[in-house]
Amino acid sequence: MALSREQVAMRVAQELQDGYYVNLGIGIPTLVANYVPAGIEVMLQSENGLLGMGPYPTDAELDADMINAGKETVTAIKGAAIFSSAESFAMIRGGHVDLTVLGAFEVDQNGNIASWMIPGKLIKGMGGAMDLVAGAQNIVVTMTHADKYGNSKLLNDCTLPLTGVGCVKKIVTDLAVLEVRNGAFHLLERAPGISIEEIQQKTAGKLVVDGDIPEMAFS
Amino acid sequence: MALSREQVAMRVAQELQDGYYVNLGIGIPTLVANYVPAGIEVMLQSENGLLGMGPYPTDAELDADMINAGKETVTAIKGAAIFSSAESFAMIRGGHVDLTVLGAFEVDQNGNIASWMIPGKLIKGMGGAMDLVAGAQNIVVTMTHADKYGNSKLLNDCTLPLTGVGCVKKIVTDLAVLEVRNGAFHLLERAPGISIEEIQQKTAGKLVVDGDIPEMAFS
Amino acid sequence: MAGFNKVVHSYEDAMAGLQDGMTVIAGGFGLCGIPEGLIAQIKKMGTTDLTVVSNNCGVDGFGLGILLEDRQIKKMVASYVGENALFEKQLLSGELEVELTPQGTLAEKMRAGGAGIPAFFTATGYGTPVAEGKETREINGRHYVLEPAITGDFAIIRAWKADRYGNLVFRHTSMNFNPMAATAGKITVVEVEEIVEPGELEPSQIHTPGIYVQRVIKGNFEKRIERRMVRQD
Amino acid sequence: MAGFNKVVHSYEDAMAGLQDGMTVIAGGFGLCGIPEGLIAQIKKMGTTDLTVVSNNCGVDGFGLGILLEDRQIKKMVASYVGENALFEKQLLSGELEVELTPQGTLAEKMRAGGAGIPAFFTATGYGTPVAEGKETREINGRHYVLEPAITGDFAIIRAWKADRYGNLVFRHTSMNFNPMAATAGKITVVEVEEIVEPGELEPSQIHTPGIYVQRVIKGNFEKRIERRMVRQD
Repeated sequence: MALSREQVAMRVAQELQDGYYVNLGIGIPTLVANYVPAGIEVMLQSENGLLGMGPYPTDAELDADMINAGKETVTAIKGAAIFSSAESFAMIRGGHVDLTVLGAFEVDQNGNIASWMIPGKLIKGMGGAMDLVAGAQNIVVTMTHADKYGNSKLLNDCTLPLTGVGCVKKIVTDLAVLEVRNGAFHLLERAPGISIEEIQQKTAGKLVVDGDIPEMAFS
Repeated sequence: MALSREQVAMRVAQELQDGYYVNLGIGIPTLVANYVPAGIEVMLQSENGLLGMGPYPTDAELDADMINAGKETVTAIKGAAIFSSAESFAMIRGGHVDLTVLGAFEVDQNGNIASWMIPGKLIKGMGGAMDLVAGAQNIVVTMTHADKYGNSKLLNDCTLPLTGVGCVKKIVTDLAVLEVRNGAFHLLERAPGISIEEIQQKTAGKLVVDGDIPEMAFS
Repeated sequence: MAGFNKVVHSYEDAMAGLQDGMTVIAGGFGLCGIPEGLIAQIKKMGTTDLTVVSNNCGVDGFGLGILLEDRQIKKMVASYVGENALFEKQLLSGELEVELTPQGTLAEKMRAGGAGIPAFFTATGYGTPVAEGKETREINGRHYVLEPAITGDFAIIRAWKADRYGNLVFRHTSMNFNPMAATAGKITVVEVEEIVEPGELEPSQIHTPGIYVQRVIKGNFEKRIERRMVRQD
Repeated sequence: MAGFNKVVHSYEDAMAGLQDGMTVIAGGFGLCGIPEGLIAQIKKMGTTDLTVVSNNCGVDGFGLGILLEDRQIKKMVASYVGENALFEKQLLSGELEVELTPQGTLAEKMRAGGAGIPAFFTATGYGTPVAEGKETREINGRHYVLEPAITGDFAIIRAWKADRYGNLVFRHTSMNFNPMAATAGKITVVEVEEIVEPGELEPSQIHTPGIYVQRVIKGNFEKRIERRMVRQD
């Protein structure tokens, strides 16, 4: 069965390593913070200028001057640092953030990503997404494998305006985990009960299925 | 009579205006701080990262972590700010410093300055001088009008490697105050008792003498 | 002392000299760290044809959003403008021009403007609509876009504490774009929560040295929260 | 927690991995704010053919100057090297290469290296020997030189206080080049006067966020004064 949003977040959380600095985008990526594996510690970077983002505040802790990149009120952990937007993106652009997790409208087999603009609809802007995909050491994209009409979001070539070029390394969808390499999507894992055929059918871009493809494990 | 070093500094101090941020180079420029006119206040910038440089410390105040750009121990005034070298030169390069006073080996009639290197002698390096002459809103050069052999330091074209191009606005020598404008040195003031003829004779570059040239006033 | 006493006592004095057609750089991220009173003063002045550079354009009825009501903004340079309906309406009707700029590039363009760096290369936006019409270059095997600096006739920012020299300290994440905006204005006006005596701010802990600041005014802030999230503990 | 405990307990561990031919960026201005123990460790290791990037090269017998004694430095990138005789001797004999870089350009090159900006334009050095062989460009009527960023295999810096996450605070003007150097090293090693618990440093008052720092060691510093000047009061 296709994964729930929480399960996608749980699977992404398995990509975390001890000591990682991680930037989590809005939506499913935000949920990843709830599933950090036991025994490892990661530091969350919020691009408005906070390294060491903590949970939402209690009513007593609520402070309008303490927000995250989603403009939500947050807290800072012990050992956090707060800095300017220029410093924040120096970190991001300079490759100091180990992992960025973000959503997307489309990804293609060359690692291009489209996530910020659908022509004809209102243009909201890219925020920090273009800097994040250009700067982080590792980019994991989370999204549904296909849209609500069944159209694949894993394409030969993105059709929407790009956010970044050749930057996506890994994709976690509700159906599969895939690695982008050598101009193809390499299938690594299937969601429990999802067949390779279904993944193949919902992947418009070039899919490489090499050997046995295990089901994702959620311990 | 030719001005003493202190008198040159006194004359340069007349260029200060209330509220100026000023960077003073090593040597005579440093002395300018002793002659800030009554009723005005300036803020001294030291390019190693100090805005609001104060006097030398007392023995009790001495601190190895508190130095100026000449690597001398100093103090900070109330209202000082301390910052990184990148921030310091952001200020300088960005044109936020109102006035830079520095020495030179040569200046030419196009406002070029040579102040950091004499080929054949040891190369010590330019330090912050190239950034200062490229960045400050106003550059005043202090130097003797001629070298010890009587050779003019105010030239048609600098002969030594340049520090900056077309940046010098005003020159205060032991003999005169001159403005650099339209490819010529415009004589503004003479040192007390110094004749226009002597200044002319010791100025190798194009000198413009327009109307009466007053003697410098030291009130 | 007069030369370094940058404190003004009215919003009229704070924004004196602002004229139609000028460029205003504003600090803030969403509604966090915005100079509420200075924005209100611009609305009151009715200045028009402004180019406003800010990460966001407030929301309907608050922050920079109020400058849309009387169509004071001609062009907006921002990274994200998805928070207000009036913005959308004016954009679609062609009354408002927008230049979308990646957030990190926007921050760096302001810093560069203040720091005398007229242009810099960044990988951000290469191969995307952001790079269209811009010079690109391959350096050590990566592709980069040349981005020009931004400066403004005015910068309006918010800080926590200031002294009369204009030295500033920001509070928590309300820092955001404020330090860079401060450096990039010909006239930088700061609205603060508290004015302290010189010497009260530890020199090495000052976020924005006073050299970047021309005017300081004490404000009162609503500090509206855009997305109030709390946990039950 | 292991992943963020960056404190090491020996200079051997602090500089582990340094190899012949590497580039080392060092913080400090003159003898102020230099990582004395890390420099001593490099001398002890005997690593050679180093490219060292630092505003100065210490003095004879102290600071980076001690790395000249056994000819460990192949090339020096600096703005001012006029303080030691051994440097002069090795330079004149051709044993040592020097790339003189204006101080502000050097600071910005380090910052750019850490910030993912591969190159930037600056007016500094236009028309001088510094611009020779470099691309120049006229932008809005002024002439600029394109300067590439600097990064290093190691950065060695000194700070006042650190926590185990590598968050740093610098003391007075010993800050100087240290924050930029910290960002520009693949492995950044910090020698500090004091290690404090996480949370003791106010988040918004941290000069260098720990993300830039890989290793922290507590040092003991001589803090030699280069030009002792005092007034009689």
